[in-house]
Amino acid sequence: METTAQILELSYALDTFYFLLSGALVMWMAAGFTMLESGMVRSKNTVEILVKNIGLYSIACIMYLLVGYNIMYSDSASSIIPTLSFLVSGDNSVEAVIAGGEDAPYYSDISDFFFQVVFVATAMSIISGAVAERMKLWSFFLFAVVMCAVIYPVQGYWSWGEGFLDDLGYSDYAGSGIVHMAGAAAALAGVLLLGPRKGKYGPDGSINAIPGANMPLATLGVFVLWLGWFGFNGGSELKVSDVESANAVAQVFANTNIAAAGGVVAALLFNRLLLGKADLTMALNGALAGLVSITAGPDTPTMFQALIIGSVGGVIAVLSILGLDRLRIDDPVGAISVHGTAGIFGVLAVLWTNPDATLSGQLIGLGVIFAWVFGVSLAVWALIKLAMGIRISEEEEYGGMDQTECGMEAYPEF
Amino acid sequence: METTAQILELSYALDTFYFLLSGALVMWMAAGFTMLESGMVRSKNTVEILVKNIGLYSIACIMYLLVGYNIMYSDSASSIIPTLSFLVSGDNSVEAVIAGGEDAPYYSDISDFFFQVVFVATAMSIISGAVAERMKLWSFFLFAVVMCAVIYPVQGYWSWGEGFLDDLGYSDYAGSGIVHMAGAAAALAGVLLLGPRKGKYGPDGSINAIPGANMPLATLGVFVLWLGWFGFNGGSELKVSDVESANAVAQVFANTNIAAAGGVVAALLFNRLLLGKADLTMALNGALAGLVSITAGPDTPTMFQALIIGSVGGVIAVLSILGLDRLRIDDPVGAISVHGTAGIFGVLAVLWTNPDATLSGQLIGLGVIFAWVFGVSLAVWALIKLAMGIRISEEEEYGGMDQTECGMEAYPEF
Amino acid sequence: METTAQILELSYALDTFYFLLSGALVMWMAAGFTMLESGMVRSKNTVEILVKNIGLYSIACIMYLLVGYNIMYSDSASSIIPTLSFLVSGDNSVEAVIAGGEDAPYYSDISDFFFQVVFVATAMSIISGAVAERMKLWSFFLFAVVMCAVIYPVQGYWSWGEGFLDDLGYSDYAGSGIVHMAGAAAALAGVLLLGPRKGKYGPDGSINAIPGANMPLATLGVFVLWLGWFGFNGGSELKVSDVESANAVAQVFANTNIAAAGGVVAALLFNRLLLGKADLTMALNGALAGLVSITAGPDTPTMFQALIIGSVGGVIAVLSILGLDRLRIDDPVGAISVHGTAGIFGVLAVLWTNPDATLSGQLIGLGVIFAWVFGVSLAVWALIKLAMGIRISEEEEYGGMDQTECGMEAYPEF
Amino acid sequence: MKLIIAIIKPFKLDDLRDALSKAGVHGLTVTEVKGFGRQKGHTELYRGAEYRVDFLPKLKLEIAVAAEQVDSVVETIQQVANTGKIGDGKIFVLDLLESIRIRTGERGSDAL
Amino acid sequence: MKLIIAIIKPFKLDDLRDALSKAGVHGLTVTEVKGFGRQKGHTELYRGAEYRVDFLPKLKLEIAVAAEQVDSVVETIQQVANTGKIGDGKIFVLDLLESIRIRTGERGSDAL
Amino acid sequence: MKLIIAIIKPFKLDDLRDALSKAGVHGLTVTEVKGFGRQKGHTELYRGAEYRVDFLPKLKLEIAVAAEQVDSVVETIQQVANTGKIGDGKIFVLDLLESIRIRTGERGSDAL
Ligand SMILES: Nc1ncnc2c1ncn2[C@@H]1O[C@H](COP(=O)(O)OP(=O)(O)O)[C@@H](O)[C@H]1O
Ligand SMILES: Nc1ncnc2c1ncn2[C@@H]1O[C@H](COP(=O)(O)OP(=O)(O)O)[C@@H](O)[C@H]1O
Ligand SMILES: Nc1ncnc2c1ncn2[C@@H]1O[C@H](COP(=O)(O)OP(=O)(O)O)[C@@H](O)[C@H]1O
Repeated sequence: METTAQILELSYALDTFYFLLSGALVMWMAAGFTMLESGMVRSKNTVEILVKNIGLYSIACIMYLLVGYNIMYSDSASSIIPTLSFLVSGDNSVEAVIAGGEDAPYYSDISDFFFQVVFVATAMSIISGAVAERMKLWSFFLFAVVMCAVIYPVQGYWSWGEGFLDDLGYSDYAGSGIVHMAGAAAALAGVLLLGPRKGKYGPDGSINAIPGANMPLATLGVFVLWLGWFGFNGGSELKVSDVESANAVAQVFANTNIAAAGGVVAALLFNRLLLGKADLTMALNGALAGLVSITAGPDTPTMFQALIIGSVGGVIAVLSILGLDRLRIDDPVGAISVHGTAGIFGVLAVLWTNPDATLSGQLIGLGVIFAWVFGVSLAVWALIKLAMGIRISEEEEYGGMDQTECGMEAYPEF
Repeated sequence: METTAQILELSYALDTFYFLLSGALVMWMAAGFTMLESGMVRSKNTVEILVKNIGLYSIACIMYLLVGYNIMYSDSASSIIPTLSFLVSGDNSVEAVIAGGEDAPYYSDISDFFFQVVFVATAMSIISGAVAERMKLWSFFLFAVVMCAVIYPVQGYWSWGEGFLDDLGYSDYAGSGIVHMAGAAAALAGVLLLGPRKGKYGPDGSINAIPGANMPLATLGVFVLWLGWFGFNGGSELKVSDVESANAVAQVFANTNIAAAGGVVAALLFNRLLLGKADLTMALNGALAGLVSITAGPDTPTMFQALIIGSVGGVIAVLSILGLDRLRIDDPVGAISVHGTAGIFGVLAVLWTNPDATLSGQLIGLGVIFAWVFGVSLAVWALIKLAMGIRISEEEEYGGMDQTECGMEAYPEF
Repeated sequence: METTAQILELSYALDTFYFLLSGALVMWMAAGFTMLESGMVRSKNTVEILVKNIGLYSIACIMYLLVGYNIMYSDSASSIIPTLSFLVSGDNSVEAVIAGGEDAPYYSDISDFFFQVVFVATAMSIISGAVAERMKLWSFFLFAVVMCAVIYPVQGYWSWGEGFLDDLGYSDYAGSGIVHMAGAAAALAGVLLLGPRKGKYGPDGSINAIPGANMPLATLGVFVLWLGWFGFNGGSELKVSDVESANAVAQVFANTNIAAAGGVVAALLFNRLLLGKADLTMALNGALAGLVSITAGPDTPTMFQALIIGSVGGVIAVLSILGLDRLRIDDPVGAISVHGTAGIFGVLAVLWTNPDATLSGQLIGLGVIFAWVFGVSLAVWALIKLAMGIRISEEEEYGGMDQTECGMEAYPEF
Repeated sequence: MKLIIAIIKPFKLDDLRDALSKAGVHGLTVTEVKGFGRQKGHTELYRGAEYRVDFLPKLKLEIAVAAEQVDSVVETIQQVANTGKIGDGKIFVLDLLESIRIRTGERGSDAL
Repeated sequence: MKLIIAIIKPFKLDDLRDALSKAGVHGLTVTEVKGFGRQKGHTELYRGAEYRVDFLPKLKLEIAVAAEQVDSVVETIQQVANTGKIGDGKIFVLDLLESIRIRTGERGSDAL
Repeated sequence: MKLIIAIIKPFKLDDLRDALSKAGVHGLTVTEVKGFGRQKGHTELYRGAEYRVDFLPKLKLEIAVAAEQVDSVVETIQQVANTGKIGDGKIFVLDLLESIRIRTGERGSDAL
């Protein structure tokens, strides 16, 4: 009896610890997005993107604590409308844990909050890259408040919070759709209202390159994200403390890694064949697209299947980047392609290896999430535009946002 | 019987592993300080600050192994004067562990050493930022030897080593005072003897900005520190292997995170209201101040309380930075404010949420640690000044330390 | 009975989790090599080295999955010739695990693959630094395919795969020889065929400095590697779930750390005495040399012994760097010295603290691994040279590889 | 021959180069400079301390031309680089005694 | 009109700009340059290999002035930029044929 | 006195400095510039969008010399900086009215 209790306590401790470390790795992804984005913008907008990133992460944590988490995991009777409540506290008692059985908690609730909160931040980070170099700082922060408090949590409730998408069989392991495509949808809405950076598209239809200022930082960012993704996907198994869970987590780690590798190689080769050069930024986007693609179902494929999924994702991202440019949708870091297009692909790729997923479930999930996030975001961006504007003036854009928004330079001596 | 032993072994393994990972995360903070500081100095002093940081970490590890650890955790009869002994080796036997009971070791002694050693390095890292751009490299290294071998361990003995501060009820969970304020006190002593950088303060009382050369690196540094802090605070629970410990560790992770987030948002808003701009470096210092503030007691507050503590810490750091500049105390990275002022606040903030802490205990603790570290440091810096000087010549300062101390440039091509 | 099974499951989970986290830390080393190398080359070759690094990591993962892992851990009857098979999948069943006993699997096979695959990438990363700034991108990638699919796995089979080197008592805990010296041997073969960078050695025998473009990045790279090494060495114990294993892992962490610290301090002091300056790049190489030196046996020394081993390794690396330059072997980042020379020293240093190691075993191991890797690599490089060339044209070298190979600049605005 | 030095706003470079090519200019040399003049700089703020940035980024073009080209080139610059806002820059004309093409040793207008 | 070119030590810029403003100079253009002269450079050391840095960072100021201002401006520069140590730099005076303000098309001293 | 301005390929700097020292030149000032001329640039590619880089890195040397030195200095530059390939650069010679050493106030050729 006491032995059983001790084992239950130990399991609880291991699963909690696993959760916390996974969450810490996902938190680390915030640094990845920051470095990636600060490397891909021009130096005159670098301080601003740094402020935006550390600010949005902080806002995400606060808003999700205040209301978002409760919305997402509310005990609402309705599978569509969650209930509203505030703040999170308290944790499981020893008694509840050692009671054992199906319903006994097997990890700390606070560790669950910690793991969930960093996911919101990820979704929000996706947006900052797409609207970079032209969106007002404080308008962006305002949107972050709404996104993290309401927009993201509501659709999170529908799927992971046991709402109607869950009931309809939508299968999205760690959130290719729920996190990545959702972030991309909000970004797309913002970008459409915002317009492209000045000079990106010529009046004659030409597409101009606006090279990012610091490629090593962008590369570092991708490595950080790659590492963080082990927490993102690995932690989403939600349990590690028995043989089957441990095997599953191992499979997820290995698949996550190989999908990213496939994305890199596929993007590099594809770019080389199509355009003749080994484009670093495409390789970086390829890695991320591989990661996003596998995220909806990293547990069911074999490593070889994961390799294929990641590779296809890498190619899709490259095509999407080229395509969006043709549509004059300006996304300085490729966030919409990497998280949106590859995210959609990822959700559909689940059908290949997971017999439990259904085409209708996946399509409805994608449609609902996109419609909700895109629609509400568009409305919120529009309201903010009305209230305080979302775009900096042409002169500010020319001089750089660092000067006007932050009053300092990123590299004052160079 | 055998089952119990196995469970004890497994617990021991989990706690040891948890310790080691926490320690690795704290080691990673050395990279954070390095990046932060190398981003906040001018490019001509960048190589030197890099050498200083990797050098001080190494010296800290060596000196703490040779004598520091034994001083800090000595079995002295006196609660004031520790005994001296050298080196650390050996570990717990299987028998001792599976004996079980109150006194049985429940994690590896070497893992404890590893976890402790990286804390000294943290304290030392704090100092390098404050004295940057003007202190002689080898004088600094000499101070590092004394700090890590004696100054830090002695006060560590008084509190964490079960010395008289512990007896007096001084409560400082992971070291807002013992590590951060201690580091800041030594830094303050150094800065007072050293004087400000040439050109920082005009003869007419003006305060001149000396912008750091590389803002993305500084931001990266803060993210690294933020991640490392999960090890710093999370590991300080010293145990994870039962439900209560696991819950406590989870609470610590979540509180650490939200305090940092609060620090960022508070510093950003405060700076924006006070000075009109979203100052990145203040946001970065805000994050760190939030982290330092929660460090003295990350286990007792709710997340909302932690948010408040971190936010207040962030504002305090900004005020302290502005205030120290008015006093012509030149601290290029804000280390004294972030670790010292916010550290003091953190120790006092424990009183809010921890009923076991007493005002007198906290005040005496702060007073004793400050008096000891500041006093002895002042003496040591003064001795070094006499013996070999602590400040580079004016010409060297003008040309940059990289040239004279290291003979190379950080960014030779730009 | 059920309790025993639960304990076995929990142990299995802990060991698997430990393996996965160790592997994730080793994956992180890829970022370290990338930053180190991108900081140590000139800015005109920076994009190319970034592509090389993210590409080689990806290729390593893919090739090792396709064939390498099976070669290295094949069930061949011959202790020299492994058998060939493809892909990896499947994992241990719950039954096999809870059967218990000597032969029962105690961690996930897939986690083992994940841990092993990142080691290949490390070996390959070593090479990219040594051939930097002059080798054709796609020739390098072709070599990476062969190295990761065959060259590395075959010698891995001989030692870790229970082949004849294992039988002969070659003792190399985490691979000072098997990984680091092997990588350096392949690098040396490449460098010999490739020749030095234009301008490195004057016709009059002078040795010219070609300073790296970004010292903070190089330093960041070393900190990343240092952190990653806790996974590299710490994970190589292969088990953490009982008291002895946990103690061993703790010892490995502490020794790894102190060896690196010793390497830094020794290299700094040595360089200061020999050449009068505190050369940052030598300190960085010293850290890595300390890490490489302890890697062959981080479990048997006391911390003080580890300190000595690391320090000697640091000095050896400095001497080796100066020596290779005299031999006109141009290695921009010092990879051959740090991983090769210090790797050899590390394998021999095992004799000091590990009574099970024999001089003959260590020498035969070193000889066989070097002969195999160097010989086959030389042949492969030569074949690639014949087929498509390995060196860029003089004009391309002058203009920088970023332009010709990648078509973009690393820092376009500076 | 004359040496024409033009200080312009950076974003005018591409337009100006195209216009000058059309005006028969086959070569020019550009330098990044900082200009101080009537155009006001801006104030930056670093950790609470304000500082003025008085020097603004400009580009300096040096164009060696045959004497008869001077007027048309000056004209072109003045038209294309003009935004009508303060800080548009200056054109200076200096006498050029000799000019040599390093590759061939050609001298005078042939070297341009 | 004359074009005055001054090569100075970088840390003298702010003082000089203030002094020149007082002396009636309303504009000038600054370039970061590397100077080679009697002032010795220093030796750097990278991975054991020494190399001399012979070129020292200097600033080049270009100031177009009316003929009558030349003497006072040269005088000001010589006084303010002077440290008495080797490497203080040079002042060169060239003849300036014409000067045009791009914004307005003004010519001659009016354009300065 | 004359002011010689030379635009050269960057990798020729060290050789040229040595040769000029031998030719009696005691000082010169170097600026990193971008050149546009007959030499073609190259095309870069960023995320699928091509862009031409027309401006090539060059170095500009400014050398003040006494009148009698002009020919030998020009000669030296032309020989040493010559690679025979397009883009080798130009030498321009301007008249120099006055030159002053800031440190001492010396004037004329003594100041060089
Ligand atoms: N006297 C001068 N000598 C050299 N350069 C000058 C002079 N006056 C102005 N400039 C350059 O021209 C630029 C524009 O001058 P400014 O006075 O700001 O506006 P505007 O050209 O509209 O009169 C300055 O930034 C500076 O680079
Ligand atoms: N003949 C010259 N032509 C052009 N610039 C020169 C010449 N001589 C010196 N300079 C510039 O003046 C700077 C200072 O000259 P230097 O000989 O070092 O000291 P000083 O000015 O005290 O004589 C040099 O760094 C260089 O930029
Ligand atoms: N008319 C000009 N005025 C000023 N600089 C020029 C002129 N023509 C060429 N240059 C400079 O000389 C460099 C070389 O010229 P280019 O026409 O490419 O080759 P070449 O010197 O062989 O004729 C250019 O990059 C530019 O910097």
